[in-house]
Amino acid sequence: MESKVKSVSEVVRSIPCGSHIALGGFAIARNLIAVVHELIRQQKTDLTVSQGVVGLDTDLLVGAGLVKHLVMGGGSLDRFGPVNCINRARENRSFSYEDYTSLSMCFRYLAGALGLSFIPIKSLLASEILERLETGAGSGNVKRSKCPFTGEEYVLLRALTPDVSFVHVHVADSEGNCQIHGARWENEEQAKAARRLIVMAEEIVPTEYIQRFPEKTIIPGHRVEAIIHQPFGAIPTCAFGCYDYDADHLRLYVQHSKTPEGFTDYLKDFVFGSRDHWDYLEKLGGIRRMAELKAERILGY
Amino acid sequence: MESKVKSVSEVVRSIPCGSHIALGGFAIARNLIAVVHELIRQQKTDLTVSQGVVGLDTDLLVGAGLVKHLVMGGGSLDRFGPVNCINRARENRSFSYEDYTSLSMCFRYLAGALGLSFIPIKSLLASEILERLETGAGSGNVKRSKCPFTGEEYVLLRALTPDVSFVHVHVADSEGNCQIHGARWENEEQAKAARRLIVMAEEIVPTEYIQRFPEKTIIPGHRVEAIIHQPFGAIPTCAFGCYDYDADHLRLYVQHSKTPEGFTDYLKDFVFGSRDHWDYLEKLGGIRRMAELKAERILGY
Amino acid sequence: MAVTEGTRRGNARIDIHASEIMAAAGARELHDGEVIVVGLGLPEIASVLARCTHAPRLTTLLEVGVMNPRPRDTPVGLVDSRSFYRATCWSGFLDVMGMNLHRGVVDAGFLGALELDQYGNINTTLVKNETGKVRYVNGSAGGNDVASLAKRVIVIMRHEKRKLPLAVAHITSPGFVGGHSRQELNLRGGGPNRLITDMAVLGFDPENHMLTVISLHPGVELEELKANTGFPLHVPEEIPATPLPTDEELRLLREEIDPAGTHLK
Amino acid sequence: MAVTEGTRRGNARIDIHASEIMAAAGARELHDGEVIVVGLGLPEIASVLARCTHAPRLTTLLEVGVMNPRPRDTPVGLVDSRSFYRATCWSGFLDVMGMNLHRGVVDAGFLGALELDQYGNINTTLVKNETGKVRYVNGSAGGNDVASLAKRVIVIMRHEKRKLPLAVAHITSPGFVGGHSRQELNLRGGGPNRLITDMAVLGFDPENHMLTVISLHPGVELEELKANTGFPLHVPEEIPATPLPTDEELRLLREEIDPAGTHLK
Repeated sequence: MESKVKSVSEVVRSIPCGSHIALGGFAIARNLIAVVHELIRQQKTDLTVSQGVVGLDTDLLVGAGLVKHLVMGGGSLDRFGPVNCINRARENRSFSYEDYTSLSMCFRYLAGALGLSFIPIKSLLASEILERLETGAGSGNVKRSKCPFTGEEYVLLRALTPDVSFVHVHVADSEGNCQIHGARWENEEQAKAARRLIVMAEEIVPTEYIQRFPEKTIIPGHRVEAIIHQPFGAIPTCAFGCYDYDADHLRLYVQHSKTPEGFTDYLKDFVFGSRDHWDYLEKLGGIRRMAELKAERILGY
Repeated sequence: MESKVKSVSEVVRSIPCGSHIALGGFAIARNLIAVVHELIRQQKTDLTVSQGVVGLDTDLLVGAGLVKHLVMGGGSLDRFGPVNCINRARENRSFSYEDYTSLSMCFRYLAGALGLSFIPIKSLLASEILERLETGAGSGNVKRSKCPFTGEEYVLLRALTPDVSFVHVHVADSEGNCQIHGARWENEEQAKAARRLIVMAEEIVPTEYIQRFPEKTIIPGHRVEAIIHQPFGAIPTCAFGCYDYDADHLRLYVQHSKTPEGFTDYLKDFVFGSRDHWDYLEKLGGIRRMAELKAERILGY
Repeated sequence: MAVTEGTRRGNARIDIHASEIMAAAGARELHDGEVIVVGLGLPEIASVLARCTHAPRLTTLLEVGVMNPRPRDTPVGLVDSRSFYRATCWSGFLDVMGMNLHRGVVDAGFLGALELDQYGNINTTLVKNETGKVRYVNGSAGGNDVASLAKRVIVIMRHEKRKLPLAVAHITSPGFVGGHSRQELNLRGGGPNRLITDMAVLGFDPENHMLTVISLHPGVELEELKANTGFPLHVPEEIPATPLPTDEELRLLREEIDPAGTHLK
Repeated sequence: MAVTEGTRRGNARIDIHASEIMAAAGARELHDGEVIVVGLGLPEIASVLARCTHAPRLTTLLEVGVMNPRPRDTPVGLVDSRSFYRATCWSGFLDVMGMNLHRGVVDAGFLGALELDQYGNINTTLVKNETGKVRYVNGSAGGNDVASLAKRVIVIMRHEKRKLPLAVAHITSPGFVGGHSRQELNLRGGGPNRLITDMAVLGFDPENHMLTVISLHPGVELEELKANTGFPLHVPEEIPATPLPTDEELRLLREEIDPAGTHLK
């Protein structure tokens, strides 16, 4: 049997330019950094990217000019600053985008995960978010309607079914049974809505470990096409129970991303300048720095 | 602060006749036996009962003549036999009922849990289940419609929002944070769809225990109105990890339930003849029998 | 259940039970890497046999929220704790039936039936006796969902005239209703694909969607089959014999999968 | 942030920061047993203060899937692992925002705002400078959902003319849009109920849904308030002073809830 455990470069080679990829990161947590860096190195262009609440991973892709269309529910790098590349792209209209909310993004993925082509919601009404969707790039994905039973006014959302979802998980077995620790935002719905699902795991465990805590299996193996085994794969963002965010590097990133020139330098130094994720981790301080960021057992950070 | 931990008789006194109650049991597992016995002792009449897949608990209520309307997705007592009282009531048209499927019941509860008044589904189409719902008691709860985005044909289901959901859980803390071990069928959706939620817990644990496995909290405390602490509360049905089903008693029940007379004798002997659930457990063999049924740690039965 | 003629194997003469032929036939319908929803009994036996032989990466789902269980003891039902043992995932209907079956990733559904008609419509809701009196039984549970949404449906049941009527008393789970295609019926799933009985393996004609004979179990005569079927069967020129279980399949069934003979009498 | 006049307590003269008055005012808006969705910063500080004083059974939800966390260290964001510590439940958006907020069981939502107008409409999406050039910021995340669905909304923000314009540059989260009732807007949630700033506590007129002054923080003049507001404020005859935090509230805020003064400068 062919193993599902693959290298990030091998997996990214299988992603066609123009794909709709969904990313499981949120602001400064569990971002798909190793995957996004490789997408940039391999210059996968014309991507449609969707993410519940955008973070560093999507900001990198947008800054690198690989994103043609963005579907999101808002986002930032929390206290470290805004997603400068994304905000700049919106100001310069250098790509098209659909701006939703956390719950409407979650519902769009939920519909996709359930095999429903649409789902109703009571958010968005009376807001300019809805007006902009109706008159802009989202016009084909939202529709006002009434409940056939109660007559109540709803917004109907079209299901969101990414070509490929990339989700960071804490542990996975070799078949792709995955478990996530801590809050999961829309990870489950986003993963199960996708046509292809690729996970990036901090640790590969024997199936016997999965069988010991089967109620924690958020993603079952039969849905997973490939597993990327990459410890510290989300650095500089945090992974609860594994490692804290690298505050110094996040500040450095926000400083660079303030200008296109600064961002280009950042890419040169940390992405194009790194052979792979291990090489990148060395640039951040290697094993010594990772040891500092390693999570304490009880606190989880 | 008033404690949420209450006796089953106190809780049942708070249920008005004519209420819509949902039961979390399934066939021969985690049935709300202690609750159902008390509903019978207190003769709570004209009930609407809903359950994903009916089991012994609903069969008892129907046999006792307390059910005016039944909403279900099918069911039996597995290898032990059919739900004789429910099947007899359907044959005699002694109550009204809506017959769905596992998934359509789950979706009706899901819509209720999400605060959606309707949800689409691709089951039921081209079946006589749908025809009977459309022409019978379910006519106001199903409607054929098309997806506004794809034009695909769907059945729209009206949300199911029970007045009270009763769910068996393995552990709960004094605030009502609940954790369930093993398969959960539609427990979560049914619990969160209800206006009032009452749980029957095998064990009360300190909140610190809940905080150790917060990803296992299927029902959060703020949704729970009352907690009934009743070890072996589901006997003779099984509770994974706690105890096995009492096969002897299930056979005895099926034997009795074959005729109205036999069922009346059963009620007299085991329900009306028992002061409370402890007294009932004595009739089944008391602590010695319960020790035999107690689950083995690894197997869970 | 009918017992087939004993067959010669080397020097030994062994009796092979119809249920064992059914289990082996069912197993051969499953391909490696597929995702299936199974009920208990022969469907589960067949899926375990497939996993132990040619389909090690078969994924089995139980509607209540159990994936890939490895029961050590025989469960009496889907929610019998014995069905949970060594599973890789415990969840619920919403995950298994919603995010997998309704999502469209289930390759095959393995169903039993009280009645099945010439178009593969299944009844598990009620029976009518000669006088027309109705007796209700279990109903759908996940049956209608699986029949509506799985890419293909495999039915395993005993071959009796009363269980295979021209038209079922109640269409609980739709096949090719009225001979219509699944598209015409607005159903996503591919519909019934195989019927495995204790006498034969049958399929459905791609044109008129009617039940057709694929193979007869050794020792079963065509006339016997027709006599036990409540509607005219499409019969091809040549009817091959259903392959008997191999020695290894028999060993697995008898020694490892169902040593107690709970389902393989 | 403006520092209020020092006030006499016994013989001691203590300076109380506006942020401390805001936190205490926010805490008083929360009742025991309520379920609230909070963001980080002052809203969280206020909710912790309420729980430590009059509302021990307050339930706090974070949209990402965290219930009742008890952070030991100050988180920088909702998904900072520091926000997960000692929570009673870890789930996700679907549970917190779907099965609680959208289900209608959230009593209050605590929001910040980039801009808020006279009808309580909130903008967190973009800013327009004098030349009309647009600069984008964070967007909604859960803000629009909370504003649409929570039974009532409490906003905490700094009181500046540019942040309180006659009309916001973009209605991210609807209040009483165009002065309409929530029913007219087809919104389930009750809408904005309180605005707590570093100068005053304000509410909304039940008739015309416009912002009205409820109380002025000690040391703040009405003219000063008007001068820092971008639209005409409804002002009652009598404007009471916002109650200062009690000694116990101050002790909790300074010694236990935010000793580092991260949010209470």
